[in-house]
Parts: sequence; C-alpha cells; structure tokens
Amino acid sequence: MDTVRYLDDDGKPLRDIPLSEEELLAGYRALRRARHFDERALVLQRQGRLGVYPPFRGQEAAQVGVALCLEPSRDWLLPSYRETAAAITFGMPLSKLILSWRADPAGWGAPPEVNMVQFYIPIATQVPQAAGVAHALRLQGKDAVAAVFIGDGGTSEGDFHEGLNFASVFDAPLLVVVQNNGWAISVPTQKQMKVQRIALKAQGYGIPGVTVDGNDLVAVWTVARKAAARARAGEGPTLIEALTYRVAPHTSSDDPGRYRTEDEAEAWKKRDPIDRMRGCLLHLGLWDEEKERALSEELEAEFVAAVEEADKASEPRPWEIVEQVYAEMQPDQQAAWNYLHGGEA
Amino acid sequence: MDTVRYLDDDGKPLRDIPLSEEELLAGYRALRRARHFDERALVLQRQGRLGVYPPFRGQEAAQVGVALCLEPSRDWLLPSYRETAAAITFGMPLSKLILSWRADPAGWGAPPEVNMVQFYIPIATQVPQAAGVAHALRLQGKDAVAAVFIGDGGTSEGDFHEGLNFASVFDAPLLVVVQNNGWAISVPTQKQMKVQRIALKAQGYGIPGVTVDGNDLVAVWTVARKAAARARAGEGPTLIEALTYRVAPHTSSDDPGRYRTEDEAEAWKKRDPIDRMRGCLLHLGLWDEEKERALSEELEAEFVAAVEEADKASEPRPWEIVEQVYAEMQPDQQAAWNYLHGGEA
Amino acid sequence: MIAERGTRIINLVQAVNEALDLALERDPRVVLFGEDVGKMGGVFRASDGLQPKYGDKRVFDTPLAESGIVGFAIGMAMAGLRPVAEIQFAGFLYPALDQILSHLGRMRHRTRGRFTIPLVIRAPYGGGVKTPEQHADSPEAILCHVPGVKVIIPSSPERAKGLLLSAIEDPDPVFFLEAIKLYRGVKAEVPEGYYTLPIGKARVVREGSAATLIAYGGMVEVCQKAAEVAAREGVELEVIDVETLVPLDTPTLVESVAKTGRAVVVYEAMRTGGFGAEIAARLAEEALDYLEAPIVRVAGWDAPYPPFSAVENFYRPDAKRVLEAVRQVLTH
Amino acid sequence: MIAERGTRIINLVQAVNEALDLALERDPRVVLFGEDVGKMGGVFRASDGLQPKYGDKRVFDTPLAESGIVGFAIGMAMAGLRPVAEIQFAGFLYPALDQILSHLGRMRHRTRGRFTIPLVIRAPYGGGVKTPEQHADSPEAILCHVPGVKVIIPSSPERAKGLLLSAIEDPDPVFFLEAIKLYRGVKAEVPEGYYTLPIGKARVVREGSAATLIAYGGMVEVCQKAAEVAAREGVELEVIDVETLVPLDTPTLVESVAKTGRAVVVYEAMRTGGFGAEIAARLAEEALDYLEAPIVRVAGWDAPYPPFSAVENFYRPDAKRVLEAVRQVLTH
Ligand SMILES: Cc1ncc(C[n+]2csc(CCOP(=O)(O)OP(=O)(O)O)c2C)c(N)n1
Ligand SMILES: Cc1ncc(C[n+]2csc(CCOP(=O)(O)OP(=O)(O)O)c2C)c(N)n1
Ligand SMILES: [Mg+2]
Ligand SMILES: [Mg+2]
Repeated sequence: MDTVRYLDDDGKPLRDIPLSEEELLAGYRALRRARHFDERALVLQRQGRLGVYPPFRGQEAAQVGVALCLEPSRDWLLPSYRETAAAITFGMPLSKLILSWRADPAGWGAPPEVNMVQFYIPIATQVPQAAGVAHALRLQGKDAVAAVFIGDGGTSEGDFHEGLNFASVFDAPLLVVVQNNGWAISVPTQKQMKVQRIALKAQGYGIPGVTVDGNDLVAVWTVARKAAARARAGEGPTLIEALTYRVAPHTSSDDPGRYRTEDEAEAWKKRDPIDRMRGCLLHLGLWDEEKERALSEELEAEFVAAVEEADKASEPRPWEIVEQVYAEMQPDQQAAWNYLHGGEA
Repeated sequence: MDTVRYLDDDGKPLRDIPLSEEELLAGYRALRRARHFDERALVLQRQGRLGVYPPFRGQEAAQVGVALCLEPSRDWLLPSYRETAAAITFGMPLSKLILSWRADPAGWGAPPEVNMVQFYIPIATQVPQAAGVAHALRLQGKDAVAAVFIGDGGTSEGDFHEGLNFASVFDAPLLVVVQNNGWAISVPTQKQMKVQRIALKAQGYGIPGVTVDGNDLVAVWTVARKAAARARAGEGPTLIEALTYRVAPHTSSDDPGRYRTEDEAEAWKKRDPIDRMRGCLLHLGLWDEEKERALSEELEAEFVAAVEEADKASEPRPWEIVEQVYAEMQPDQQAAWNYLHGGEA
Repeated sequence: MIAERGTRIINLVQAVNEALDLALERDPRVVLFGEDVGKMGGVFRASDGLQPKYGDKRVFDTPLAESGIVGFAIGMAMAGLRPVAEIQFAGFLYPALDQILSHLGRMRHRTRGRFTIPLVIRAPYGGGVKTPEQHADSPEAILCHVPGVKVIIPSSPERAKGLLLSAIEDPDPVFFLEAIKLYRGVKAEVPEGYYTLPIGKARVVREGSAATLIAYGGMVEVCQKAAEVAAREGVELEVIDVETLVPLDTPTLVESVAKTGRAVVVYEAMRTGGFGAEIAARLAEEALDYLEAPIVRVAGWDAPYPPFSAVENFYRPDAKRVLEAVRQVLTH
Repeated sequence: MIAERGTRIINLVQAVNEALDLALERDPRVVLFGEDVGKMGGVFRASDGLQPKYGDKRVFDTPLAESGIVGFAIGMAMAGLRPVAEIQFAGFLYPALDQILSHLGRMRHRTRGRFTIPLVIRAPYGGGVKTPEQHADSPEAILCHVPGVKVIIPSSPERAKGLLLSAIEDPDPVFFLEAIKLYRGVKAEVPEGYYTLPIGKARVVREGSAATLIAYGGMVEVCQKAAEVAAREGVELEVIDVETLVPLDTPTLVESVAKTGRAVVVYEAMRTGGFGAEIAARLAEEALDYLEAPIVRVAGWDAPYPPFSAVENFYRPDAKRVLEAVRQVLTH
C-alpha cells in the first residue's frame, strides 16, 4: 500500500499540486495559526492558566488538511481531545478553545454556527456517533459530511469497529481520520496492532482506505477533499490514515522520557509539517520573510485578543453544576440548585 | 479471495484429499452423530422436554471439522449457543448437552476432562476471553490451542474486534471460526456488513484469513488443522470463515417465514454437508447402505441412552440459585439460602 | 384513563406498537431501528407492520452491535432527528453502557445545551418466561445511576402507550423498559389515538391503610395480587406504581407512607444495589418519622438471574414472598 | 496494624506497588497488565519497576480496549492464571461492563464451579484532582450490582496493601478501586513484607456516640476531618470505613447505629442509585428501631461529575457538607 505524498521532506513538490495558490497560502496560514495556538497554550498551561492540555505539535497538517474541506455550519466535526488544530481551522473561536482547555463551562459548547461536538475524552466513542450524525444529515437530505478523528490507539476499541461498520453499511457521508502518531501514551503502534497499515483495516468494512503522509498538508487536503466529494455523492465513508508523529508529550502531565528516546522525535522534527509547507511556498515563490513576520505578528495579536476575551468570562458559579442536566430542571436538581445557590438542600 | 473446497456439491473430490480413510470415516460418523442429536433434540423440544433450542442443521461440517482438530483435555473450546455440533465432537457427553438445553444446572459445566466453556449467550463476548485462554495456555508452556466460534452477525460487535486484535498482538494460539450462515436472526449478512468476505477482516489484524466451504468437511478439517498447527508453532491466530447456511429457524421459537423465502434454504439443502460427505465416502468405496443402517441404529441407541441418563438428573432445588455465587458462601447468599431451604430469610 | 375516546382491549406489546406507529405518523423526525426491528418487526413484534408503512429509511434493521446502535442513535439525535432505538433485551444494553454512561445524559450538560439528545431507548426486561441468562435481566438500577437520563417502566398497556409517546416527545434521553412477562400476559382497555401521560409521577393503583407496597413494571401485578389476597384477610394494602424511576416522584411515596406507616419495596433485580435501595433510602431520609416498621425489600437474590428454568420462579418475587414481608412489617 | 514488623511511611500508590510486587514474587500465576502498565509502569506509577523485575511476560502493556482487557483477563483466569488487570481510570470501565455484567461473576454460578475467575481488576476512581470528565467518575454502585463479584475500596496505604494482597489470593473476581485523591494525598506507616487483611469487614475508624458517619475510600478522610471539627464542639462522631462494599458488613453498621441512633452516609458518586442508597436501605431494614433521625446522604449531586474544574469542589462532598448533615440529624 502506497502512502499518498505530494511534498518531499523539504516541501519540494513531488508531483503536480492540485491546489490553487490561494489555497496553498490559506493552508499555510491555517497551519501556522494552529501551531501558534499550541505553543502559546503550553505557556498558558505552565502558568496555571489552562488545565491539562494535550498538545498536537507535529500533527497540524493531518488535522488542518481535513478541516479545510469542511464548512462549519453545514458539515460536522467530531474530534478527540487531540484535535485542537482541526477545531481552530473548522472555525472554533480561539477564546472558546482557551476556555475549553481551562475546563470552563463558557468554552464547552460550540457557537451555533459551528457544528463541532465537544472534544471526546472516552476513546473511540465518537465514531458510532459520527456515523449517526452523518446518516442523519443524509436522511435529512442535507449536502453535508461529518469528519471524525481518532488515534492509532483508539482503533483498538470496539467502538471504532462498530462505528466503521455502521458508517459503511449505511453509506454514511463520513470521513474517519486516524492520526497514526506512533504512540498511545506509552504504547507504540507496533504493540497496539499487528497490521502494518491502519488503512488496511478499511478492507474489513468494504470501504476505501488511504494512507497519507500526515505531515504533508497538500496530501492530506487532497485526500480528504476526494473523500468528502465521495461522501457527498452518496458513496459512503472513507478511512484515512494520516501517518504522523506526536513530537510533544501525550499531555502537559506526561513525561515521554519514561517510554521513548528523544532520537525518534528528533527525526520527525525534520519532517515538520509547517516547515515542509513553508518549503513548498518558498519553492513556488509564494512566500518570503516579510510575509512570515507579518503573519507571526498577526497570529500573536489574535492570540492575545483571544486570551483577553477568554479572561472576561465570568467565574463559573457553583449552581451551574446542576444546570443543563435536563431541558427542564427536575426536583432533585432543583433541590441541589437551591442548596448551591445559598439556601438549604 | 478463493474459497477452499475439496469436495464438489455431490461430494466428489475436486483434488487430493489430505485425510486418511480412518479420518474420513471418523469425520462422517461425527457429522452423523451431530445431525442425529439435532433432529432428536428438536423432537424433545416440541415435547417440552428441552427449553429454547438453537438448531444447527446444515452447519455440521463447519463445526465438526474444527472440533476434530482439538483434544478436549488439552485444547479449549469456546462456543456460541449455535455450536452444539462442535460440543458433541469435542467430547461433551450427550446427556450433559440435553440437560444444558433443558436449562438444568446438571448440564451446565463441562466434565473436568473437557475444556469447553458453557455456550455463550451474549454475542461476541467469547472472543476476547478465548484470546485470554489461548494466551494463558501459551504462557504456561502448554502445547495447546483454543477455538472460538462466532456467527456472521457477531462480527459486528466490538468484542469481536477487540478479541481478534488481542489474539493477534499476543500471537495467541487461537482459531477464530466465523460461521457465515447467511443470517443473524432476520438480518442477512449483506445488511450486516459491506464487505463480501468476512475472511477479509483478518487483514485489519495482520493475521491470515481463510474462507472455506463450510459444508465441505474435508475442507474445514484441513483448513482448521493447518491453523491449529500454525497456532501450536507460536505463529498466532487464524480467522476462518466457514461459508454455510442456517437451514433451520434461528431457534425453536423463530419463524423464518417472516423474513425469508424457502427457496434459499432449499438451494442450500442440496449442498447438505452430510450428504456430500457420504457422497465422498461412496465415491471412494468406503461406505454402503449396510454401514449407514448400522450407524443410524448405533446413534439412536446412544441418544436414547443419553436421554435416559439426562432424565435421571435430580430436579434442581430452589436453593441452588444462590449456590456457587462465590467459592465460599457470603452472608447475603447464606440468608437467601436459609430462606429458600425452608427457613426464614 | 383518557376520557371521551374509544378504547380497545389490547396487550402491552400491541400498545407499544400503536405508540410507535402514531409517533412515526405525527413527527417526520422520528426514526425507528435496532436488531431485527425492520423486516421482521422485532423479536416481540413491537414494530410489526411499521417498515411497510413508513419505509426502510424510517424503520430499519441495524448491524448486531449495541454500542453501535446507541452511539449511532446519539449522533442522529444530535443532528436533528428523534430516534427510537430498540435494544433486543435489556441485558444486551451492557455493551452500550459506555455510550450511555459517558455521553447520553452528559452531552447537554457538557455543551451547556448546545447539543442535546432527544432519544428513546426501548428494551424488554425481566424474567418469568424462561428465557436464558441475560435475556431475563433487570438492569434498571444501572440506568437510574446514569446522570441526565429519564427512566420509565410501565405496568399496563394503557400506561405504556401514553408514556412512550411522552418519552418520544421528551427533549432528553429516556429509557423505556418493558416487562417481557407483561407483553402478552396482560390485556386491558387502551384508548385509541394519540395521547400522552405525565413523566415523573408515581400512581397509587390501589388504596389501603395497612402498609404501602411500592413496585414498578412486572412487579406491580405481583403486588396487586398480594393486595387482593391480603384484602380477603381484611388487610388493606396500598399499592404504588412508581412508573417513572428517574425523576422519582418521592412526594407520592412519602405521602403514602405517612398514611400507612409501613413500606415494602418490590423489584425483581438482584437485591444489592437495586433501585429499591434508592426508594428505601429516600423513605429513610424523608419519611422516617412516619415509619412504624423497618422498610423491607422483596427482590431478586444476590446471585445471577438463574439460567436454570426449573428454579427461576424462586428468584423472581411472587405474591407469597410479598405477603411474608407484609406480615413482617405488620407484626413489627 | 500488623504487629512485629518494621514499617515505613509511604503513600497509597506506593502501597499498591508493593502489594503487586509481593504478589508477583510469591505466586508465579500472577500476571499484571493494562494500558501503559508495562513499560511506563502505569499512569500513576502503580506498576513502576515491575516489568524490569518480572519480565514482559508477566507485566505487560495491552492494546487500548477495556472490554478486551477484561475479557482477556477472564480467559486467562479461567485457564489457570491469576491476572491483575488495571483499568486506567474507573470511568473507563464502562466499555468493559458487558464482560463484567455478563460473565465475571456469573461464570462460577453457571458452570457450577467448573470454571472460576480469580481475577482482580484495579482502577483509580473519584474526583478532587481536576481531571477531565470520566477520569473523576465513581462507578462503584454499578460494580456492586454485579452478581458474584467483590468490591473493595481502601482508605489508607496500610489497608490498601493488605486488602490488595487478599484480593489477589481470593478465588473470585474482585474490584479494587483506589481513590486518586489519596494516591499521593496521604502518607502513613505501612508494614513491610507480605500481609493480608480480611475482606468483608467494616472498620470503626473513630469512636463516638452522637452519630455515625459511614463512608469509604476518599470520603473517609473527609468524614474524619468533619469528626475532628465536631469534636472541638464537643460532639463525638463515630466514623466507619466500609472498606468492603460487597460483601457488605451490615452487622458492624447496625451495631454502630444501635449505639448512636443517627447515621449520615457519605459518598462522592451521583446521589441517586449510589452505593450509599444500599447502605441506607440496609439500615432502614435492620436498624430502624434504633434510628432517632432520618438517614441523611451526603453525595454527589444528580448531575454528571462537573467537567468544569473551577466548580468541581462543589460537587464532591466536603467536611462542611458532612457537618451540615450531622447538624440535621442531631437537631431532628
Ligand atoms: C476509553 C478510554 N480508555 C482509556 C483512556 C485513557 N487514555 C487517554 S489518551 C490514551 C491514549 C490514546 O492514544 P491514541 O488513540 O493513539 O491517541 P493520541 O493520544 O496518540 O492522539 C489513553 C489510553 C481514555 N481516555 N478512554
Ligand atoms: C449482545 C447480544 N445482542 C443481541 C443478542 C440477541 N441475538 C441472539 S442470536 C442473534 C443473532 C446472531 O446472529 P449470528 O451471529 O449470525 O449467529 P447465528 O445465530 O446465525 O448462528 C441475536 C441478535 C444476543 N444474544 N447478544
Ligand atoms: Mg496515537
Ligand atoms: Mg449467522
């Protein structure tokens, strides 16, 4: 099975690039936006201004490339905790994402015009739900697709299997994106499964499976676009394996030194998706240092504004913990609410 | 993907048969024993002397061919409710099986020399357990394998997937036998999954997958024997898809008229595994009417004796429902036991 | 009883079938699915005739995977439909418990109402009809410990129909468990046409003053039988049908115990950790001053539901055991 | 405390680590596995250092699949080993609930002892350390409603070590839940070497006469704190550590209530259907005559454990809420 690539490790095109110049520039910008968020979020985390944070460094292209094919008020995104980059590109306001990783209620729940379900914590549970979302979109005659993300480790769960089977049986318009980033916390992909290519799992469901260089934005975008077109045409789901690497720790509380050497990460840093995409733009004469500097400034300003916005959120109030349990508050929640509000239970 | 076959629909060998004459005769006898049980069990059921009974008519070869490769005190069998034929061949006393389908405690729990776990009711749960059994046998240095059975419908459950992945990752000495009998109650295999061949699912786990003509005992036996040898050699599990057909209703309470026409079943009856095997023996000059008659008499005598034996089991006593909950009876069970035994709770 | 309507005498599974039919007719967002639900009309015929009537886009068979069914249903509900999913037997809800515990009742809360799950999960439950193992399980206590869901267990055809229609209208996830023993075991008058019944209300189904029997689903008829026997001896028992387990109508229970001073809680699930424990705990908290005798629970024993047909009737509470408990609380 | 042994001051996770080490050393049938258990030594370091010491055949990583882990463990146990499986967080037991409810405690019963499952399933549980969503769940009530299993929740390093060794020796499946909040939150003297503590016994950890506080796991220290505060006001509270939830030591609870006449049950799981309901129900059945006040439950609210860090401490019971309940039962 071949891996779809469009750029070499330095970003030089290996073949004709099926994206316009605007698209290439927009893609690079989306990558940089995601990276900027990730770097700054880690700083916030260390300052105690975020909770546990799962960085995505090195995986930007695998996420951004898919999100770029989606329209937030029409299509749906069901991400795992790892997909903040996809969320950013899909249109989630940065301030909401900051609040989300601050575990602040104000960040949980996308704006009405963004169909992103909250980051999934229990592994693989998003897959059957995504199949259901996609099938419902189709039943309602909407020209929409859903994209669901999962990790290499997540493919071991039963829900991955059940969700893929449902999606395939119902020809649901769904992109199932597996980010094979080499690790599930401390367990390497080779111990997670015997199969060499996760895309091969598609054969068990009678659907197309593609392995794509997940650090090559052009490749991911192109593959995802094709899969989305297929889905919209009623031809069903596609399994996309994006080969990438988790350069950073599993989360801000993880110490990768306990289970892997730095060499592996170093090798992957040389295949950094952003450097490669910049290489591509430079090669095509679409980019220069000036533009890079302007972009950096713009992104920093955007981030600073987002933090300011996030910081404005009012402190969550104790009684919110029993709100929104039901559409209408029921007696037990009302009693708790009264107590938390200062009265007696 | 080819389907492994050794016999044509009439039982004529299509190629060299890798079984000895004794084996062929033993195989036919095992098929007939199973069929005899099934036919007589349905009669018992109609007389109200069994509970709900899941017949296996038409699937004898798929089960017997696997069980013939196993040694009951060394190897392990983890069957679904459908595998009474495998259980018979594996060495379960017929009287126990009668009691088992009578839902009588005396039938639940194989004799110590037969490593058969009780028929599994919740679909697919046996698969991860079988992986664990097989792995434990290996860790203990035993030269043993486990065989687990599941239906086409069962492959949709998460446990099928998780169990296969565990078995493959740990190179567990396991045969995973999927009897693709065309139906999961009222749902045909084509609605259960998109993939044409269940054996293709093996590719998602990096293990061999074989489709075999499940109504051809020679084929099933040969394929299972190879898989067992592979497992014993430490090379890991094999997924075997046995193509067959559920000629009878799903269980004694099912009415297939609600979801399928008789034509389909009729076509499959022409490929009856027992007729084919007899055809093979006749073709090879190993069988005649006299032998057939003698065998029928022998099997009937055996069955009658088994029913007599089963009928001797003493009525289960009420307090048995709280026995064997723990190795040592705990206070709550003791209180219940006292009550059920005639005292007060 | 609903006034001014014709009624017919039908059984509980027919009542469920009618409710499903009416819901599909009324709301185009309603879809019905599960194992053997479409072509076959369900193993108990609850969806009999509905696929031919509404087509296989609205009434369909799914693959054999309960987590898949519930997850799929959650997704469909979030995306704008009103799914009614059938789990073939409540004991086969177990593979779906991750979807149920992790998401079903949490999605509204975690997204502050941005995503909601108006989903009904129906399942037959309970013993008494010689089904093997998990087929006879009563897992309602687990479902009642799931945050953000409602749990309904009707005890008659009339209640089943109206409550199921309420459940389908409800904006939040609802479990709807149907006692297998009652499916064809009880026939009663059921109003024609569309009607709903209130969720969250317990019902006094027989008035009495000596003691209160509290039950739901298949145990209500057992309690009624016990009350009839007791009445012949001049002991008037009050029987309460809990009907909605979550949210529980504690005031109705407390009110009855305030009157009788004695309570027996009856359920067929395994005793320890069963939903009857919650009922007893609420009474011990809110009705203690009225209690003149211990709260006695009559329940399944702390053992698996017997896989052994000949003895299963010693597991499931019957009128005899209920009456023993009544004697206990009366003579205390 | 175990006499005639040296002790060291260690925390709960170290105590668990010691127990695992000793079990592996003593019984060659013991194997240890789960997600990140081998190479990394567990996300909480419970198996730290054990793979290097016992090799990767006895201490190993599994694929990321909880139903697979539990099913695999069941198979290994049936085939002669003594597995100790770790589920990374108790909230991730949910995908394994089918294996747990359908098989774990039923195999011995259904096969009349032919196949048994000597298996320990360990999992960290509970809140208080700002972990997201399911990571903070307390699903013990569900496990206690599983037939044929035992459930242990220790409240100190010393108890954890001895009880875990007992659990591993036990011939039946045992759940062993460890409060995350206590992992590094409490250090205490723990005896050296191999010792076991009895399963099925509740412990009076503080004597008192005014009222009984009943708790387990992470709530024991909360109750002890409350009792200290009350003592300063001259109110002597008795504190009971349930320790083994199943089989429950009802007599010890009844005895205490017989003395104090008042009970407050404390647990951090969602209130409705929590294990505290079972405790209250047993007292309402077996200790009613001693009760001078309602049994009050202090528990998590009927809502998901808050995914929102800033407010999670309003969900998990603390000494203040316990004392309010004490006041309630004392002034009744
Ligand atoms: C059901 C469940 N089990 C375990 C966990 C704990 N856990 C969180 S992330 C993780 C590893 C996931 O690996 P992978 O799927 O490869 O995703 P990645 O973190 O590499 O993006 C584990 C075991 C969980 N969140 N949910
Ligand atoms: C977890 C679970 N879900 C549902 C059922 C109900 N059920 C029993 S058999 C069956 C169909 C099984 O089909 P298949 O796996 O193809 O096996 P077959 O009956 O054809 O041998 C169903 C849905 C069950 N026993 N367990
Ligand atoms: Mg990964
Ligand atoms: Mg089948």
